[in-house]
Amino acid sequence: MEKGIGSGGAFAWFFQRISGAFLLIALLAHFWVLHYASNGEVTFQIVAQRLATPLWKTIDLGFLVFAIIHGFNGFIMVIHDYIHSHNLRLALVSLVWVVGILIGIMGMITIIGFKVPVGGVI
Amino acid sequence: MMVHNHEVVIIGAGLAGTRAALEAAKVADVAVLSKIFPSRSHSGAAQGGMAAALGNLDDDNWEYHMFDTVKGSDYLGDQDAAEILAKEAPEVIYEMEHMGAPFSRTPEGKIAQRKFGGHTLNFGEKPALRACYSADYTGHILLHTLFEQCIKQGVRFYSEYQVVHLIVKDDICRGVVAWDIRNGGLQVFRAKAVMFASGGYGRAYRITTNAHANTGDGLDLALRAGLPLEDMEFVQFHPTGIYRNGILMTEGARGEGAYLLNKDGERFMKRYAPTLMELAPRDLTARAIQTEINEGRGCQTPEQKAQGIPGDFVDLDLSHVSEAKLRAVLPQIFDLARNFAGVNVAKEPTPIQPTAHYSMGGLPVNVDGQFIRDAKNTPVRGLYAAGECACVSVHGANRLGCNSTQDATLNGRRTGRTIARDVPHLSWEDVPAEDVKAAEKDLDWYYQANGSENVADLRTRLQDTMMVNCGIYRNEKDLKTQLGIIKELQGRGKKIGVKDKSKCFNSEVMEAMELGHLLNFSEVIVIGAIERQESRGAHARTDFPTRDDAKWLKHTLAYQEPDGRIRLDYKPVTITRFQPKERKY
Amino acid sequence: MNLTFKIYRFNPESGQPPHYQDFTVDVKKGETVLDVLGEIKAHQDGTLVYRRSCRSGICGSCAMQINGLNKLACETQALELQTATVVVDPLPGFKPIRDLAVDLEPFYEKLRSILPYLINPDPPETDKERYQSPEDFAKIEISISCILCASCTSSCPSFWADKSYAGPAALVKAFRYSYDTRDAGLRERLDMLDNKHGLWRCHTIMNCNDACPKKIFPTEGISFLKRKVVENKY
Amino acid sequence: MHYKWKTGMWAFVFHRASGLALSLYLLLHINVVSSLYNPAKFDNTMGFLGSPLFRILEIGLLAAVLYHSLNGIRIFLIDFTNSTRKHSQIFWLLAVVGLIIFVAGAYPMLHHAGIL
Repeated sequence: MEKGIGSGGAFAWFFQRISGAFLLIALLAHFWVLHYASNGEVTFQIVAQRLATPLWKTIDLGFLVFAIIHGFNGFIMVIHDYIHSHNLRLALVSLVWVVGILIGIMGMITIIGFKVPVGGVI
Repeated sequence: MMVHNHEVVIIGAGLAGTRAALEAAKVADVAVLSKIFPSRSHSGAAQGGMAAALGNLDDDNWEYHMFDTVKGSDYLGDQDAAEILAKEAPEVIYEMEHMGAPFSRTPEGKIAQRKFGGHTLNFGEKPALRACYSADYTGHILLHTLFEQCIKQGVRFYSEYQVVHLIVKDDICRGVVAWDIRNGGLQVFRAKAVMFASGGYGRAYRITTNAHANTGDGLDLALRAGLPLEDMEFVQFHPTGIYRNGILMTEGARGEGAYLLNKDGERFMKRYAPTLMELAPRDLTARAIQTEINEGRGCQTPEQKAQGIPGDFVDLDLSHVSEAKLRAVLPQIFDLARNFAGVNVAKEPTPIQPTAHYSMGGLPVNVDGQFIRDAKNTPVRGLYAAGECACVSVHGANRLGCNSTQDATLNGRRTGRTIARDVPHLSWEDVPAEDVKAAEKDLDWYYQANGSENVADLRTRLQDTMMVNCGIYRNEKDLKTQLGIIKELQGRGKKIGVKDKSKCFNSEVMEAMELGHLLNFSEVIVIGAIERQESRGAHARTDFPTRDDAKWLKHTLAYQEPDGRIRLDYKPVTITRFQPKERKY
Repeated sequence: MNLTFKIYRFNPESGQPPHYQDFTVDVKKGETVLDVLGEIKAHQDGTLVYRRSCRSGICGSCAMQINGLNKLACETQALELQTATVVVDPLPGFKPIRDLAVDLEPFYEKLRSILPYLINPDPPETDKERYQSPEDFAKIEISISCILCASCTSSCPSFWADKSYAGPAALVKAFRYSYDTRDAGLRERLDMLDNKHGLWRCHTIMNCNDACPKKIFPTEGISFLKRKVVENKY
Repeated sequence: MHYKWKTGMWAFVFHRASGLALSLYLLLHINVVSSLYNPAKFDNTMGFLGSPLFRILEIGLLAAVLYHSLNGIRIFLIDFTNSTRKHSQIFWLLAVVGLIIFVAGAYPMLHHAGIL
């Protein structure tokens, strides 16, 4: 059998399912906090309150990383399904990786770099 | 014209062809030609089992198997061949198992075995558990296992190649001319050894278990090349074909306990075979069913009942067997009965009628698979055959159930080994130009056929009349009528029209060629049947109802003279251990 | 009952593009689509091309697309389709050769690539079978009934998109041997199948399960193999 | 090609479509949230996104998330619990569950948006 780009696909397949399960739980929490525990309004104050605690920082960080990899892994699977030119596939997969990493860094900076502004959260 | 050189050319990719290819390919360059894809071969339709005296579930031994085979053959089988079959069968089964064939198992993990018609313990005492099986698709798993082994060994297949001409000159076979169905071109396959494994001729009949492809092409190719056919008048009717289309309901159903019932709900087999009942051999059972129908005890469809027409089928009843067991051991017949008879076998009986099934006759070969050209057993150099197209003759006048898968595999293996042994001593021979020209001329004839006769209509007419006049029961008057009909059809066959002129996948030309074959060898069946004035095995003459060993304990050999006339000759039967005696079950 | 059969026609020699041709046939109860095709070929148009052999659902020759689904023509009762017009197409995803016959060479190529035979370096005893319990036989029983009709592979959207994808039929065969207790080739086969054109192109779309005339449920076997690869690796 | 679409095919295509949509949403979402370094800007953006139009789009987001999650559960069951033969029943069962959650979720969202 002809081999595709990279070897295997077992990890991608397995990770997609495991991360999916994790995301489902994280998402439930996310939604709950966002729309029901908070009366539906998203203001700096509410978000900042949450992000200030180390526990939420960790949860959000995990959420971010898994969501990005899960989503972009999905993208790559679609590319493997439909794109068969070796070069084009390489280019597209690389593009997805680059965008994924950039957006991931952006998100991490936001979460990790977040400090409670001077004056504290009221 | 494209010329291929392969040391060995095998025609047909069923059990015999693929098994032989595996042996021959160990030492020689082998090509297998098949008019359909290898995995489509009709061996795959065998359902019930493959006979071998393994004794996994009872005290079986090969002598019982040999005796049953000889008795089943109505003593027309050659006993040297039957002895080889019975002795080597266990080895062949183990070999298939080692290749990976998935057999059903006994609780301790051995190959499971079931009862089959005519197979007994201790020379006829009681039914033997002798048929090794895999649910009810035994042929299918054997065929696929061998096909996969051929893939492993890198056997070269030419799929969708129809052989149109056998090249034999000076008693040496030099190869074949084949028609590439996909592209329409003729190609020469030059070979040191040619082997036929091209299957049977059930398609000469209207109600048949056989595939559309089983038109006996290989037999007719040999006949046209001036070579003989043996015992063609012996055509086996399987007792249980689905009513009206003849699709096989395995004998394994009766092996698992099915009853045969007439319209009064009576298990009528008690009047024909009190000891073995439904497990009597096929010829006897088929005649019993036909007799019930002929004497007005056949079951009726609602329409027949309403109109007061006598019924023309009987019931195969499995409703007393538990559904769980049926699902486990006979899964396929659920689908067959549902799709082709609209019946749930676990709850209601399936309407069945006898159906043309197996060709005992065929290309005469010796026990090593070498083609023999006369009553003195003179081999033709470089020509071999095995499987249903061949007549060794193991099955004589009537084959026992599940002996055919064994015959095809075992004699395929033997023939493959003979070829492997012979090939180093065979030389490349020239292909005469006139053979190639003849093949071209034949093919052109089909492409230019612009007459008014319809191929399908001629075929249907042949099949219908063969059924009526040369079926289970025969008599001189009907047979002579049939001979007249065949002559008439052969005449009309020269005036057929073929509309399709394409090179690419021209199945209309293909069907016209097949019709030519059917008409040609059907004449041999009928002439052999007219001459044989006795009843033996599958050949039941109402005007000569008894077996006549003094005059007819011999094989028929049929030749086609250059003027087209059929000439018959006879050959003695090999008798070693068992002297002919009356056949009772 | 008169039914219209709308049949896909294509002959590369005619220079015409593929098109549909309508045939009207008087269909009786009990007649299959294959019977109808035979009737059309016999009495309406001898040039109609389709493959057929056993006509009892065991050889796999007559797989084709009937009213949008892959089926064996010989097992399909024409009246049970319950449509006045029956649309008959060749198997999708393969190159048409002529009319309803398609080029199946790529299909067999996939089969050959997955080592479809028993792999066991230990020579067995010559005069007896390898033992296998009825339960172990039952595990592979459904997969051994595959007739290689190509209905499943041809119904698979992943195969339509990626012609190098092994496809359900080949994967079922890989399952059949890998789960045979007599076989020792699991690792070898899994290495082969853990591949961008192997197991991971299966997205459990389930068309193959509906198409299989033997009700094998290829996805089940494929899921087994996927889990086995993951187990072996992580 | 006009192959008949059955449950598995619809499930697959919607899963792909919702997955791709969610990936794109994720890009946007991270972009928006990254304005957290500036409280005023963040509240400004949030205010803009809190308009009824975006509230309604958000209901679409809810649908996509729900579908992708529930069908994800179905895929998980198929892959890890041999549920191939029941895939279609699972689909319809989850569809009912999904619909209930959707209504339960969409109502307060619309309510907050002042639409209901």
